[in-house]
Amino acid sequence: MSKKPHATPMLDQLESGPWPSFVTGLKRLARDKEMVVDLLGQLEHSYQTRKGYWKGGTASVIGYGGGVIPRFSEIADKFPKSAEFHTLRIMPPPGMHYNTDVLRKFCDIWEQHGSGLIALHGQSGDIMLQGCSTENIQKAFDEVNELGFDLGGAGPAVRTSMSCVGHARCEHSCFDEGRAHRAVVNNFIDDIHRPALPYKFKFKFSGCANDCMNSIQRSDMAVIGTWRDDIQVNQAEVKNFVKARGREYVVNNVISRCPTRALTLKNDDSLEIDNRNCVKCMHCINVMTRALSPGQDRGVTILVGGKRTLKIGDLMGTVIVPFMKLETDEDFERITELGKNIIDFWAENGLEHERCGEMIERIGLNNFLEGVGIEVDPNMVNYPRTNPFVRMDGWDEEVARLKQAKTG
Amino acid sequence: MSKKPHATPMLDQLESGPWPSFVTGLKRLARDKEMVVDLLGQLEHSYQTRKGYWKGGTASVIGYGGGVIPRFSEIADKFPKSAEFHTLRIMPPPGMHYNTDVLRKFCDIWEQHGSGLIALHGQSGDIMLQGCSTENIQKAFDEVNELGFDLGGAGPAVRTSMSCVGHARCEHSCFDEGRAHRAVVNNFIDDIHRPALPYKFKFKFSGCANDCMNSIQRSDMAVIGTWRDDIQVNQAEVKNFVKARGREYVVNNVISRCPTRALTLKNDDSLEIDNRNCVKCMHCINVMTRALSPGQDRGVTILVGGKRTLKIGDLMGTVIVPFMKLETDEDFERITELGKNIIDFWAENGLEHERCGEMIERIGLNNFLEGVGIEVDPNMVNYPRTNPFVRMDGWDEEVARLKQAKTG
Amino acid sequence: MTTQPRMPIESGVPDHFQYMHPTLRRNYGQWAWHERPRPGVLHHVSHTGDEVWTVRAGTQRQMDVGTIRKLCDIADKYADGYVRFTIRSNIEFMVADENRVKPLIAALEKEGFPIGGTGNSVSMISHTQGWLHCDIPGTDASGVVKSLMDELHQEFVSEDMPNRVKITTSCCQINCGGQGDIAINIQHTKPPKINHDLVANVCERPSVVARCPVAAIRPAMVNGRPSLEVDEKKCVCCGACYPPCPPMQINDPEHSKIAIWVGGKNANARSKPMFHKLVAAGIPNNPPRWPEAAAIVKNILRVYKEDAHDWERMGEWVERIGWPRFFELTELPFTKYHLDNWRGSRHSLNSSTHIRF
Amino acid sequence: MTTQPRMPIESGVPDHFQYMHPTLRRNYGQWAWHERPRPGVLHHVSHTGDEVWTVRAGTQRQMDVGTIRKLCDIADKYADGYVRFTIRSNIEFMVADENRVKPLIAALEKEGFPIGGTGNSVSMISHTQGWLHCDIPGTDASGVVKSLMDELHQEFVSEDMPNRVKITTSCCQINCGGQGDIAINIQHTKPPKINHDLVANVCERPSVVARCPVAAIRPAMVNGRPSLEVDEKKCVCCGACYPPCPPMQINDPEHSKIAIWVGGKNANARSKPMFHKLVAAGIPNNPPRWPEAAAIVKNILRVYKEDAHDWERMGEWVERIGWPRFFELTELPFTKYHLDNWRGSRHSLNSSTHIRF
Ligand code: SRM
Ligand code: SRM
Ligand code: SRM
Ligand code: SRM
Ligand code: SF4
Ligand code: SF4
Ligand code: SF4
Ligand code: SF4
Ligand code: SF4
Ligand code: SF4
Ligand code: SF4
Ligand code: SF4
Repeated sequence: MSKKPHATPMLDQLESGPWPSFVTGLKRLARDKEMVVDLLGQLEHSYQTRKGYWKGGTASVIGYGGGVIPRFSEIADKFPKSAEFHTLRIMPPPGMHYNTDVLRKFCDIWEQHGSGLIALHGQSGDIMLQGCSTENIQKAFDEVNELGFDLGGAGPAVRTSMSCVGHARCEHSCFDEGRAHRAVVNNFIDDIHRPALPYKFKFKFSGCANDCMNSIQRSDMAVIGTWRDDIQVNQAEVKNFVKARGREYVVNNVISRCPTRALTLKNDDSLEIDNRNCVKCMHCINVMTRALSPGQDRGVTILVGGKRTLKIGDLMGTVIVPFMKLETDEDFERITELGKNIIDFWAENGLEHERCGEMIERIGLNNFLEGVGIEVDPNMVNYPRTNPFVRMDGWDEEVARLKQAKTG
Repeated sequence: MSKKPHATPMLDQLESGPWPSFVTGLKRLARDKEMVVDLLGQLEHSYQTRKGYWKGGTASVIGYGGGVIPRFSEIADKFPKSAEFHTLRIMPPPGMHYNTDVLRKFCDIWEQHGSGLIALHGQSGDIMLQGCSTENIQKAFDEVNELGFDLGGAGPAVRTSMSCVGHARCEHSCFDEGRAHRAVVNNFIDDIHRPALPYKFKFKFSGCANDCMNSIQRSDMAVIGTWRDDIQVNQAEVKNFVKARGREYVVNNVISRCPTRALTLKNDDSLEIDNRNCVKCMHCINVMTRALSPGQDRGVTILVGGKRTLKIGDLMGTVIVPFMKLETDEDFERITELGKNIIDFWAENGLEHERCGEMIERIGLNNFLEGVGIEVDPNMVNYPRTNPFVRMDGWDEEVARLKQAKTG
Repeated sequence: MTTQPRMPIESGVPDHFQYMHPTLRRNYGQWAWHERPRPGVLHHVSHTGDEVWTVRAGTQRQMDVGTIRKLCDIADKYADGYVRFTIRSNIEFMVADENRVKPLIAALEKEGFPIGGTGNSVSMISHTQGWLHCDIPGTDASGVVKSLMDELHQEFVSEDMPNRVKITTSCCQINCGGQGDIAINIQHTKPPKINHDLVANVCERPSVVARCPVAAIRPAMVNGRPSLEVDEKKCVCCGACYPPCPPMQINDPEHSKIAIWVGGKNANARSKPMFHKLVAAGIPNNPPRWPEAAAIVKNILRVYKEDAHDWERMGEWVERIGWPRFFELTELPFTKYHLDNWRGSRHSLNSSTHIRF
Repeated sequence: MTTQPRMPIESGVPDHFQYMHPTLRRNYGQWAWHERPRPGVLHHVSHTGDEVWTVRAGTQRQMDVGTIRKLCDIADKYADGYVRFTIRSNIEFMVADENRVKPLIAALEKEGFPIGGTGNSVSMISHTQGWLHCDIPGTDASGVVKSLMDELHQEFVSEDMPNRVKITTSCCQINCGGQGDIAINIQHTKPPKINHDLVANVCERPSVVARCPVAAIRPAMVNGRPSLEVDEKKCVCCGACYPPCPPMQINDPEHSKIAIWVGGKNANARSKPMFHKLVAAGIPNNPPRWPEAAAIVKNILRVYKEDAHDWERMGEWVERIGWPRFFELTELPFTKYHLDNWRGSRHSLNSSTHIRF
């Protein structure tokens, strides 16, 4: 039998309503967890005073430098049992698949060593085991680790990654997201567990341009599926679709929505695609999923430098590899190699607390590309420079060099 | 009989070919103008050495501070007769209309006092009387002035302005460009003739969004015709057009080229326009000039801050007045007033050699608008801010103030 | 004698196949097409001929073990004992037999898990930590999301928006929440109040100074002790100085407001990805249910639903009708704060005559 | 006794009606529609029923009085004694009777004035001063224009481009020439060589320092005399320091090259106005006929003519097919110099997966 609950008039109001209530869940835990009783007390206090009362500190597990988010209460005097409320970030499997057996084991471990509060998942993809005393961190981790899971990233480290459901359950998937996710990230294990980079670095993997992982805007290196050849068309299914929805619907919702006007609906209800001008945006395939699918010569586009707001404003990633195959072992080694070059160059040239994208902004894309050994490509830009403020006396040499490179 | 011509082997090559040759013209003048003989000599020398040999200096007319571009040769020793080769900038009538009588008088004046070389026109619109000795400047000006013409701008002054043919010969014209041009510019006569501004300031007037005067990109204050009501449609002419060109042509060249998809070609070959979404781009009217014309509630959109490359790169003007009528005397006073407020604010706040647009870039559009007493309007932006880096503690007061302003 | 401490097994990202529903595993990379028989249900068909039905349900993300076990019980009984989670903390149950969909849905609804979040619905709001766990929050996250999802329950369980609606929240201006069709974020409106007594002990002054985007912070001696000083004219109240230096109190019960942003888009479908734009600010940070913020969000959704074309994401819809019309239709005031004055903001200015009247 | 000097009559911009063709004056603001019976001829019809035919002819802009008088003779004989000039230095003759068009054209052609520049032609290149008159030119203007228009004569007298083509030139990086579908501009490639002996006398050092966009100039003592110094690593060779300080020799017979830009657009028709983009550089400044620059311009025009749709301005065409294809079709090399690194250049980067293969 646990400690007597604090009065939580404001939080109580969050128990009503159709959406599952985290408050109800916390109260359930509070029945036999004093830590949660006081957590609810502190949270109610935050609601009453409109302020947060956690501070950071240090907490970790033997052998690792990161992966635990330490939380100490600033009002432990009022709520002693939740004085420590640390979080373990655990890396999920690609696509966040689980069987109930492993989930139950997580529950058991966390019921025993922690508060019993688990987030599935954090915005970076971690299983967040939230609410742990300093002394229990090691025990909890050891059991989770024995279960086959490992800590995720925190601090200036390579971070936990996310990949979409993709190959596992999506017809749009243009590469094996799960394999890429594991091949790349598991190659940086040391940079995940021992934070020593200028700042955080995130990989995200989306199987197609729908970018269900928000990789362009939320990761330092976004790997997104695409194709180089023609969209696969099943004209019979096209006709069925047109019959079912009517020509007007198809024109208004497919034909005229193509960003490059690459689609024509022929008089015989067949679809003509100007594949040279298709920019692989996925829209027509999204709408006519039975009739259309990505081409067969598939691979990925890679963008670098995405992040959110801090310091200079949100940044989207920039295309640095318009297309690369991702099928053979060599392909997967190559993409890992690329990630390594980028992180190494950034580790050497990034300022403290400067994201890769901020560094590129500061030194210029050219210098970054040179640093990681990639040739410029017109696909990296929306349009070439509009101002003459550049010193071009290297023009002839550069053009000669490029000719060289092309011819062999 | 004039001085013996210099050998001009390179320039001679510019006498052949179908396009009228300025070299042939210069040679014609050289027959009885020693100044032009040496000008050709210096120009040939420039062609041979790929360098220019003019330097600035001072030259002007009594009572004015500007309007003359002084040119002194750096190689007067070689070419003494063109040691001085000044240019008088003369403001043309709006639309650059002339009768032969006045043109012949210009020729006579310039033949007598200058080189006989006239540019019609300079990129800012001036009649450029090019090639004058220092001593003849006054004589030439006096005669031109008596003819009813005045010097244009040079240096940190209000500059000569341009307005399109518009009302005089164009069905697209949405306001009286000539009247606006004269009303506004002649109000700044003093700022034209006595350069005392931070830098140059240019007005340009285009009768519609086709902007035949390049006003958005080449003037500090662009006045462009537009309308607020519905496009005028002559459905009979629409049908004729469709009959003549065919539906496919109309769809591909009109309907699908509307930037906001505001056009629909009905089955009966009539045209439907979603005027609420029309952005007055002029395209459909341009293509179907007999069937369509601008609405009847006409006026102007005003953009401020356009200029070319120096220092921070090309700037386009920004909309600061989405719409204003320009019909009554009061309207014309109002636009002149606006020009005055802008120039005054810029004269006070602009740095030396800083264009109005560069100042706006430096202080921010908000401060500029406040300075000239204009309320912000969503039509001034393509989209609102995408970052949170702004101090907003004045929000409530601002919203209250705007409500006030609206309700009166 | 001491026992060796256990060293971690650096196993990294675990193999996903071991936890994957057998039908998904068998058809990995083989899927052909899909349809949505009803809101909350996806039907995927494989080139092998296999089929799978996915039932998606909303969760509170911040789950007690009891809730997770309840979901496991349902999975064991109705869905072969496998589940997966989406990037928006929705849970998905997979079944290979269409007839098993109904009972599964019934069981989930019985336990209070809403079925939906698919297709053109308003899916679960992606949320962050807030007062529950973060060390720098201006507001709560779980509570904001819970109260909003209560309001948007109908929009979650049905699919009658023009396109998917992806809402995000962030409890401070660092914005751990993503870009969204609608984003509900903290917006500080006053410079940090500095607790000078603590600075010397707690803060690495040079790195705090370096953190400020507008160089508004300078080292200073305050009553004889080394501290920091903020140029309040320059300060844009971003809060970047707070994490490295907690004595720079940016959070304020009164002045940490909520701002609402519209038109963010991550997908490359049709249009390129877009950032969300500021539409409303100065909204009170009002627990436990933030009614003022909720009202604005619902109003925006109403207008979007009425006016947008099929497949138009919120940002694409506004681009078609133009921002002036957006403010007109939503009756939100357009203020000087909406004019961007940050780096590169010139690109946001209208340098054309393209205007709708 | 001294005579009073004559003081100017500050008459400003003269009244245009006095010089306007009577038919234009009578129908001022009354025009209803127009058509183009043939290249170089416009036929405007007024609501009053009046009609006017305009014949447009090319000139060299830099005209000797002889040429102007010749044009006046033609105007007197064939066109009621009125003319007007366009922003591109083309001359226009107006006649109120269709039968007077042919003889007028014949007379102009006889005197060597090309008829055209209307509709979808390549109109006269808007040019600047160059070696003929300017004090800071890197090349000539009249010569560049003359040699290019000789090459483009056919494109001027016919209307078979997809849309109007507006070409501009600028003889230094100040760019008095406008934005253009194609712009042919000087591009300096080396920092200024400073003539230190002259600086002290000729230059106001502070204002020169202030003129530099990248703060590459600093005051310095050079062999005992006050002069200026340029940080060559920073210098972007823009030439802005040269006008205020001629001893900062930016012009160089060898290193002042020509660059070609594509896709500038001033009109708001369809798309909003656009800036032109760099496509080729390092082109020799090669008088008297600049063949290398001419060849590139003609090649670009050829590809545009073959590939663009009707009504697509050059920049719109490239936006539709994408810049990578433009470089592919024109066989111009894409280099690191094409990547913008100036302020706000981030907007020029491709932050999407939209790619054509
Ligand atoms: C837990 C989580 C929010 C959540 O509830 O889901 C989170 C929580 C915090 N984030 Fe975050 N971020 C979380 C995902 C993100 C994301 C989303 C993503 O990864 O896709 C972003 C935007 C993408 C990006 O990386 O830019 C994000 C951008 C930040 C930033 C700003 C980084 C920037 O350069 O702009 C910070 C500030 C910093 O790191 O200095 C930050 C910092 C923090 C800190 C560590 C606050 C601090 O500096 O002390 C928060 C700890 C909260 C706590 O007590 O647990 N968090 N943070 C997410 C991580 C859970 C997980 O591991 O799965
Ligand atoms: C003559 C003319 C070119 C031509 O042959 O047509 C010209 C010639 C000069 N321009 Fe220009 N500009 C001329 C139209 C323009 C235009 C076009 C326009 O007005 O629409 C522009 C671009 C628009 C603009 O204003 O930005 C233009 C932008 C400049 C600039 C750059 C201004 C800037 O802020 O970027 C300068 C440099 C300066 O003023 O310091 C400049 C400076 C000059 C100077 C005075 C060079 C100098 O600083 O000594 C040139 C004198 C040449 C000469 O010897 O006559 N000129 N100049 C044009 C004026 C003739 C006339 O009065 O009609
Ligand atoms: C399960 C999930 C991936 C995962 O591994 O977790 C997923 C799954 C699918 N997405 Fe997604 N998307 C998922 C998050 C996203 C996100 C990211 C997010 O939610 O923040 C985006 C980007 C949103 C944005 O642009 O900000 C996203 C943008 C899309 C799009 C593009 C929509 C558009 O037109 O802009 C499609 C295409 C479509 O709608 O057919 C898509 C399509 C799909 C399809 C239909 C793909 C397929 O054939 O299976 C999947 C079923 C979706 C459905 O709900 O009908 N998915 N999808 C994610 C479910 C999130 C949720 O629970 O709501
Ligand atoms: C005479 C002139 C105005 C003047 O007062 O001098 C003029 C006159 C006309 N323009 Fe223009 N434009 C004139 C310079 C321009 C310019 C500026 C320039 O040349 O640098 C532009 C902007 C070009 C740009 O975007 O950079 C210009 C963009 C247009 C457009 C928009 C074209 C487009 O689709 O982008 C139209 C509409 C059209 O083509 O029907 C237009 C249409 C017209 C019409 C058809 C208007 C009318 O109904 O009379 C006039 C006959 C044009 C013709 O040649 O067929 N005019 N027009 C100028 C002739 C210049 C020349 O000699 O070549
Ligand atoms: S990103 Fe593409 S492949 Fe991945 S789940 Fe989304 S739609 Fe499918
Ligand atoms: S994928 Fe996108 S770009 Fe390609 S054809 Fe379909 S809609 Fe057009
Ligand atoms: S700007 Fe418009 S009104 Fe003026 S001439 Fe050009 S088309 Fe006619
Ligand atoms: S004027 Fe332009 S925007 Fe308006 S309907 Fe015509 S094409 Fe569309
Ligand atoms: S948004 Fe800010 S307050 Fe919320 S979790 Fe992220 S860092 Fe913490
Ligand atoms: S809140 Fe932001 S802007 Fe203000 S001082 Fe801190 S870091 Fe600088
Ligand atoms: S472009 Fe340069 S060189 Fe040519 S006229 Fe203008 S200022 Fe002189
Ligand atoms: S050329 Fe331009 S960048 Fe170089 S020093 Fe002169 S002003 Fe500065």
